[in-house]
Amino acid sequence: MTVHIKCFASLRQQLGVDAVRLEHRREMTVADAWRALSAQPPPGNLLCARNFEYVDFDQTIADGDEIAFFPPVTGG
Amino acid sequence: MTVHIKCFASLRQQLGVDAVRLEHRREMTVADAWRALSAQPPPGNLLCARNFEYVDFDQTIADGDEIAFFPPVTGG
Amino acid sequence: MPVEIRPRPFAPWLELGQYQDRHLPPGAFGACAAFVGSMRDFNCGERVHAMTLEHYAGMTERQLTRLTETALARHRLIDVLLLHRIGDLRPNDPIVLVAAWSAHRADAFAACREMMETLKSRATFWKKESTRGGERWVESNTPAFEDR
Amino acid sequence: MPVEIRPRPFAPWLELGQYQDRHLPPGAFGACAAFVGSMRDFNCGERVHAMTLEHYAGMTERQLTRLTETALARHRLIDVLLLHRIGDLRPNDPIVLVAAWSAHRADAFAACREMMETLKSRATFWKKESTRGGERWVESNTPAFEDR
Repeated sequence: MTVHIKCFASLRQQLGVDAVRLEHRREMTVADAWRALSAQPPPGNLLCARNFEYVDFDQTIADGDEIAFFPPVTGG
Repeated sequence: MTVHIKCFASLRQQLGVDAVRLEHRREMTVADAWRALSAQPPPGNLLCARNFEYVDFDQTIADGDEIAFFPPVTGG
Repeated sequence: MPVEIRPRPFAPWLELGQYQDRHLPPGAFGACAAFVGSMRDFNCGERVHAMTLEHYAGMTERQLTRLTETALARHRLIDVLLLHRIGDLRPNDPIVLVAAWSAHRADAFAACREMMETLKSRATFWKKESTRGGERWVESNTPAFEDR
Repeated sequence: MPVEIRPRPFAPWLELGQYQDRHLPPGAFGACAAFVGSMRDFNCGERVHAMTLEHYAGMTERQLTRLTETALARHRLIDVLLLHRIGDLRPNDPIVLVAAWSAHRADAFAACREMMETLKSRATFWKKESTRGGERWVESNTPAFEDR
């Protein structure tokens, strides 16, 4: 299955990853997606979204999903 | 002593009094000023001010004071 | 901290923008909370086609100035602005503008809200509405937290 | 209930007034509460001379639309307006405008405040500041009720 991963803000700069396409054979969770992206454990304040909605790390990913990782938001 | 009395809004229209000058021989309170103005007991929601500050009915009036009576305020 | 009583119609958002551009130090404020009260064409179950705002000249100015001073003392504000209409109004006419500027939003929000509540409960204005059935004095303002 | 993400500077009070004149039913609203957040030239003890606002296109729009829908569902509102800047900003540039119109003030005040708090905690924007020492990402927003 194919998963689209995006990173934003400081995380994007730290990882040097803007957007990446991940091919995976088996079912995977958001946490698995993070591990595919970085060898480091996720920062304590890391947020993630699946298809533009906030989700927890144990969420299962489906084929074609867009998964995003980002630090706390600072708009407004 | 001389006391200047003013009435506002519905009270002004009910009493038919806009501004009136009261001459009084002895010390008087705000309640006395009301009695000089009307034979009726003061309405339960009546407010009064002495020299542009909210006061209670038992406040003593001094020579030259401006006393105002009015209903609840409805600005804003 | 200008406080003004206006006998003529005014454009509150325009004046707010102009005041900010002219008088606020650029870059110093991160937050502005503002409130505008306008005349509705309906109140207490009846169509209202005109309104007169009476006030106690001399006392009103003191109350308004004091409530802005209290806001400036209680919160970390950079500036406040307060305009209030008197005289003859038509539906949709602005009645009051209250604005507060601060570095962070909590102060501006709290100050704007508190100024409006104090104004509603203390400032010596009275509304007389014209309806089909004639003129009537508005008896009381809606309470702060249950005014539906 | 327009929600817009703006890549260019805008004049929030002017737009607010124009939107109200053009889209709000005259005489229907008695209250409008509004908030404007602007870029400060000072943050975390340092002079800030420029800022870049990044966002997650696609997710931001959903979050903003949802928070206005929630406000409209939770309060008796006539309309809301939400504009948010992205891109390169200079000190004093407006960042966000949130406004809520209602018959009575309690609804407008509560909705405006709630929309701002939800926006601050959920909407996918990130600030990067330029200071003398270089660029830095803002780590977190000030909390709602203790942001001094």
